[in-house]
Amino acid sequence: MPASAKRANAPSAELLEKLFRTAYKIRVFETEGIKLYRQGLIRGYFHPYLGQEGIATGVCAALSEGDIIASTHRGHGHCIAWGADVKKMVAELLQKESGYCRGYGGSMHIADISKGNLGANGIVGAGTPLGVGAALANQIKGNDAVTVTFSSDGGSNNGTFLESLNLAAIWNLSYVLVIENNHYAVSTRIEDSTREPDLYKRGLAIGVESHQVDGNDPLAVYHLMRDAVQKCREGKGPILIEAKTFRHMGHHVNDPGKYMPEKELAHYKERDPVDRARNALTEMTGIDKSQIDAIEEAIRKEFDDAVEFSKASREITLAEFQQFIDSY
Amino acid sequence: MPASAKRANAPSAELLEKLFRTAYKIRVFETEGIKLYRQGLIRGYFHPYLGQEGIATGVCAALSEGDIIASTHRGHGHCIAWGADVKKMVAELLQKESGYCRGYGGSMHIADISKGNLGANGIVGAGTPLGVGAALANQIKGNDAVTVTFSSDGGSNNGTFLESLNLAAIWNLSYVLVIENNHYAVSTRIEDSTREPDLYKRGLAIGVESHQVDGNDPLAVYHLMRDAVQKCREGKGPILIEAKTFRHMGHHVNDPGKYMPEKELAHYKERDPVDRARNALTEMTGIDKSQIDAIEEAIRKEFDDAVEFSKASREITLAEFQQFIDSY
Amino acid sequence: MTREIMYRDALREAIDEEMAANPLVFIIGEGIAERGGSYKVTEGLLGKYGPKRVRDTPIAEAGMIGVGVGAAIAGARPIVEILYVDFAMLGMDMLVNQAAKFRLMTGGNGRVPFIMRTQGGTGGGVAAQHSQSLEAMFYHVPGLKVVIPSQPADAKGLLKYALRQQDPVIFLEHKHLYMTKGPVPEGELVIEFGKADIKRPGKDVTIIAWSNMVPRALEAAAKLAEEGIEAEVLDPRTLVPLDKEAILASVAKTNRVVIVQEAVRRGGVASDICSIIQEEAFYSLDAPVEIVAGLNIPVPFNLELEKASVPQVPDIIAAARRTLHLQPRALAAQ
Amino acid sequence: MTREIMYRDALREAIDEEMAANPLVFIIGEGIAERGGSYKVTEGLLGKYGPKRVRDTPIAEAGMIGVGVGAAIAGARPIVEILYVDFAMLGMDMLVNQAAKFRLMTGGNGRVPFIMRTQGGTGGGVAAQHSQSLEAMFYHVPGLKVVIPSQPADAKGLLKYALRQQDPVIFLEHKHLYMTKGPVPEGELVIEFGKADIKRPGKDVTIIAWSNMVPRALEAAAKLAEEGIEAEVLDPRTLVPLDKEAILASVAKTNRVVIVQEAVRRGGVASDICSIIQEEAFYSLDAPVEIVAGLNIPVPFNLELEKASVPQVPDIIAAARRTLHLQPRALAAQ
Ligand SMILES: Cc1ncc(C[n+]2csc(CCOP(=O)(O)OP(=O)(O)O)c2C)c(N)n1
Ligand SMILES: Cc1ncc(C[n+]2csc(CCOP(=O)(O)OP(=O)(O)O)c2C)c(N)n1
Ligand SMILES: [Mg+2]
Ligand SMILES: [Mg+2]
Repeated sequence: MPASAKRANAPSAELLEKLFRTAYKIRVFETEGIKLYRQGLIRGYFHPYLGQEGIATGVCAALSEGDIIASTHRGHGHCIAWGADVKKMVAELLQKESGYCRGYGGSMHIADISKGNLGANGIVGAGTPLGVGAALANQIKGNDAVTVTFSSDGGSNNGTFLESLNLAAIWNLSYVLVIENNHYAVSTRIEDSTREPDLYKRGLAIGVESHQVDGNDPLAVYHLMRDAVQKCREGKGPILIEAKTFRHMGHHVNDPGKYMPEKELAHYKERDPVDRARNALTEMTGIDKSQIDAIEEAIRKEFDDAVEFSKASREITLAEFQQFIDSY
Repeated sequence: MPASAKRANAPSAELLEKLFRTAYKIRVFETEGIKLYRQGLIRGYFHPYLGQEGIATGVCAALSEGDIIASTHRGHGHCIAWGADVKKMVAELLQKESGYCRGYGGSMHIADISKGNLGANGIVGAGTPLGVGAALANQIKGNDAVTVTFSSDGGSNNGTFLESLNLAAIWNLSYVLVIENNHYAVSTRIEDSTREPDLYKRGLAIGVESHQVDGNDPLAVYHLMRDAVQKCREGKGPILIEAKTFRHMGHHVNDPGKYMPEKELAHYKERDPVDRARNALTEMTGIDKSQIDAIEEAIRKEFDDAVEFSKASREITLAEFQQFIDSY
Repeated sequence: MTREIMYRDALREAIDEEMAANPLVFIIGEGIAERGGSYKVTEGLLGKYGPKRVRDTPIAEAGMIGVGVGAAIAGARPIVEILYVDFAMLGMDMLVNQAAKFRLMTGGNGRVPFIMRTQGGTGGGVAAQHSQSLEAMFYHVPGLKVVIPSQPADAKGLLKYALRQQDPVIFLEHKHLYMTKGPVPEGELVIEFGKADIKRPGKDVTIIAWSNMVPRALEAAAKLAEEGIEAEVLDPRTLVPLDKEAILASVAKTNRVVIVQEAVRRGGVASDICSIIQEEAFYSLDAPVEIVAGLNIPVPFNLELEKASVPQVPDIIAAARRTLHLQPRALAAQ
Repeated sequence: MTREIMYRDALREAIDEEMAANPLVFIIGEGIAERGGSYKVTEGLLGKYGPKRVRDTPIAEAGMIGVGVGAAIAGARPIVEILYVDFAMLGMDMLVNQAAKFRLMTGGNGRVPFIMRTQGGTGGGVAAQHSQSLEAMFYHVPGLKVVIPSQPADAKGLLKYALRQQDPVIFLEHKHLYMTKGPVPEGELVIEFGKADIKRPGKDVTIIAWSNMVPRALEAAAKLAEEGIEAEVLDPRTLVPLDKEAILASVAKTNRVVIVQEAVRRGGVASDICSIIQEEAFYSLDAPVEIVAGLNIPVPFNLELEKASVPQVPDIIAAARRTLHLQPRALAAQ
């Protein structure tokens, strides 16, 4: 059943604004973050979420406090959508003590356990078993929390996809696996990685309720996810959601992404998830342009403040590091 | 399309006799092997193939010289069906120098590379990637050999099932994965291991032509396999075959198998693959009982000779072992 | 009061007591629920704690370990039983790249109170893929604790401690030890990590051994005593953290060391302990540290060869005699 | 004639020449075909040898390694490229339980001419899951050859040899070395396994180093020479087989040893080499063997901490001076 058929009621203005704020915040974070990278302020890997904002935005809007997320190497968007403090994110990218991981983790490892964000991951596919495990922990605890793993088309080729989703199924865990199918693993096309590019079918094969959605439509993602969350809380999990999307640029900051066909890229850019969130907000609520501008301005300022904060922060000292080692 | 619909012609007397000989030889090997085990002549693990003979028998009858098989921890049947020398098998079980692996391997590792038997395996599921690799080697070599992995219901829960079958698919390898679904992994029911006990669906999900067959019907297995082999040789591989079957006893020699429901066991015993091979031979060719007796007698004698041969064989010396170590 | 109970029963007591005390403790594994586990460690727990906390799994080691790690990160206390340590190789990514690194990667905010229980070692012709001793694999990974008890009381006390601390633990049992008996005090028994135990005191030579090599070292020590050689048998009990102080104290007393491991010689934990001793006690050694170890070869099926490939009592005795210059150095097993 | 070429080009030459000579050689990996590999080692090979022999794979390390092992068993000559050695943990079962054991389990009848090429080491803030040096993991597994070249010529000659021998090879490159240059003779260059290379002769102290620690050891040796200390820098080039004779010969000459590894101290290969030296050259050592190694912690993202967690030139110099009793022993990094 398509997600739309299940929409019980029209989206509230509050929700629409939330979706737009989130999507825009991710957009700003990545766009500005890349500039910091190019200035040499950020080192190591930086995988932008540009173009995929609709997914994290829609998914997280359907979650509640106490729920848990696990993420990928392309994790900034999930982190922001889950309500992270941008200050601590930027500080982490700048390897500062005030960062989420005190500068020990970096882009690929930002996590906030206390808030139920198990973190980004440098191992493609690893978030799936970890997320299933978190869902299992919640079942053991006896609460009704939902755990979501954001995964990728590439991640669904890691064998633990089968192994752990199957465990989630036989144990009826309150778990949603969101596969962000952006059609590429670095430069390798999904069609070259599998004969069946509709990845949700892999869930069906092991008896998991599985859906597909336009990942560039934050509202569609939200509605599908809302239903999934409800089913999970009713003990009808796990659920798999494949969200089709496309990157707006190369795999990481230094990948020009020449292998991405221009026409296809243009097709997806026309369906820009941030624009769609903005349009949905303006069209459905009649909010005026100045209000939108104010929202955008506030978000940009939040990022600028975060950069300032981060630059002013110190790094971990060698003495602190030694202490950590001694306790490890 | 059910296997039967594809039968181009009635089975030849030669084929029917071959099927019976193979199935019966496996039956004798396992029944008598267990006696040797109980006498203390065999140590370590011994997983009997009793009840599953129809699968190895039907599959291997459809293969030709130059083809390759990879097997499981329950590998005696595959080995015999593939034409192994029973002498060298028994000698291996008795840890003798004249065994297939010179006593280094034992039941779980019998292999005969020179004849294209990559061997049994102590790691459940490991034969799948190894078999896919062999199929890849054949594609590199440019020959039309087919590689078959015998796997198990348990083996299809190992993540490499997904990873390697997917590789076989995107590379169109000449490969057949035969899943022997005997409904149990030791004492754990297939229904407790997955929501979807029809395992062939896992192949469909990644675009692999997949079938199901009654594994206790050697002729049905043969016909399905014959078609699969032909397709593979035409470049239309890989193919997955799920063969439903049931063990006649516990998981290994020392497992009483009390968890197996009597009624279900009786159901499968009524569909004994060795009886069915015998019946097919007698019914379809009119061969008389004395001829059957002669076949059975010869096979029993072959086994007795193998035991005698093995008992008379020596073990590897420590000096030989040291030489091996020095070269390792 | 102290009773004599089996290693496997001691393990079960530890799990049972901690499950009773802490509802977040649960256990998953192949055949551990209905069947009570291949070595009967978990027998009866399903009945007592129910299918929510005692779960059978499909054959999916990478998934089980990964799911266990995730559950630990999210605040539960999983015990994942892996039938043979050999199969833990299927889940190495989750152990090495997730469990061990999570705490560092999160700057210390994340903890992973995860336990993988498994067993290793040779035993009765189960051949190359079911006979390994792989402690060195985990020992080399910062962030993993490595626990390897040789006696029932240690098994119980260390497992209970494991279930109360915050880091991922690789808990290594031995197939030969499950049915061995030893004294275990009634009531609460918790043994902290990083405390070696002197299983037999002595002054002439220190024999460092763990897991199933401890009974062999003790047998060797008893035989050496007949010759008037008093060997001290030191069982580190946990390899990470390692009780360096206890080792160095013993070496300072005896000036001679034999290290015994069932694992293959090349790159084993014995080599590392040797390197620590030579680094920190170089000037007190009266003879080279002797390493008695498994041969550098997979374990063969043939029982005679299997036996030849791991240390036996006479090998330990000979090594001890060599450190006392009572026997010429033969080519060491390597 | 000898040219100066980059390490990555030397590797490509080896693969190219062997692919040209042997139609059974093929290579699979992530992004190695169209894109020529993350480190450009395989650039141009797709065009030259076509998609049958140069294949991109999905992200499925366990599957790739397993399929490679199977192909080798069946008589082809696969090179499986794994992007980071860290990811090899996903395929450990296939390496440890299949590739390494197959020959033994088949009584010597089966061989596995399989090569896994991968790279390790720290480099520029790629953090804990992309910075490991894991040679010790493979070193401990009998049946695996471990090759770890530090210079372009070694990389080429050893890879060519690897492609002609019969056993599974773990071929470990280093992310920092790909763009370093060195002399490589034109024409055929094959270097047998098990032959150490003296990268700089000396008589006062032996510095054993491999991979990216070789350039650092050479830099340290150059600085030590300014103080009048002549350090001999020995690069084993292959850890399995290990050229024990060359090591012992150097130790016999210098009586002092420093072993340098980027891998973490605990349970590393350095410990094992140390144990061999103390076992076989105990009486010729004038000072404890010094091990300079990575800290026992996952590698942090922060660049200063990353740098602090692996050996730097001054650490090597200090250790060498300690062996000559020119500097007091500080607490070693462990
Ligand atoms: C297990 C593993 N293999 C390889 C890599 C290297 N790598 C990092 S990202 C990436 C591509 C990932 O593609 P996909 O999973 O589709 O995610 P996307 O980048 O498209 O978000 C690869 C191959 C890795 N990090 N982990
Ligand atoms: C990776 C792995 N995990 C666990 C085991 C222990 N084990 C041996 S056979 C077996 C059950 C196998 O069941 P299945 O795969 O269905 O094959 P069957 O025995 O039914 O033929 C188990 C769990 C193993 N050998 N390998
Ligand atoms: Mg992708
Ligand atoms: Mg089964």
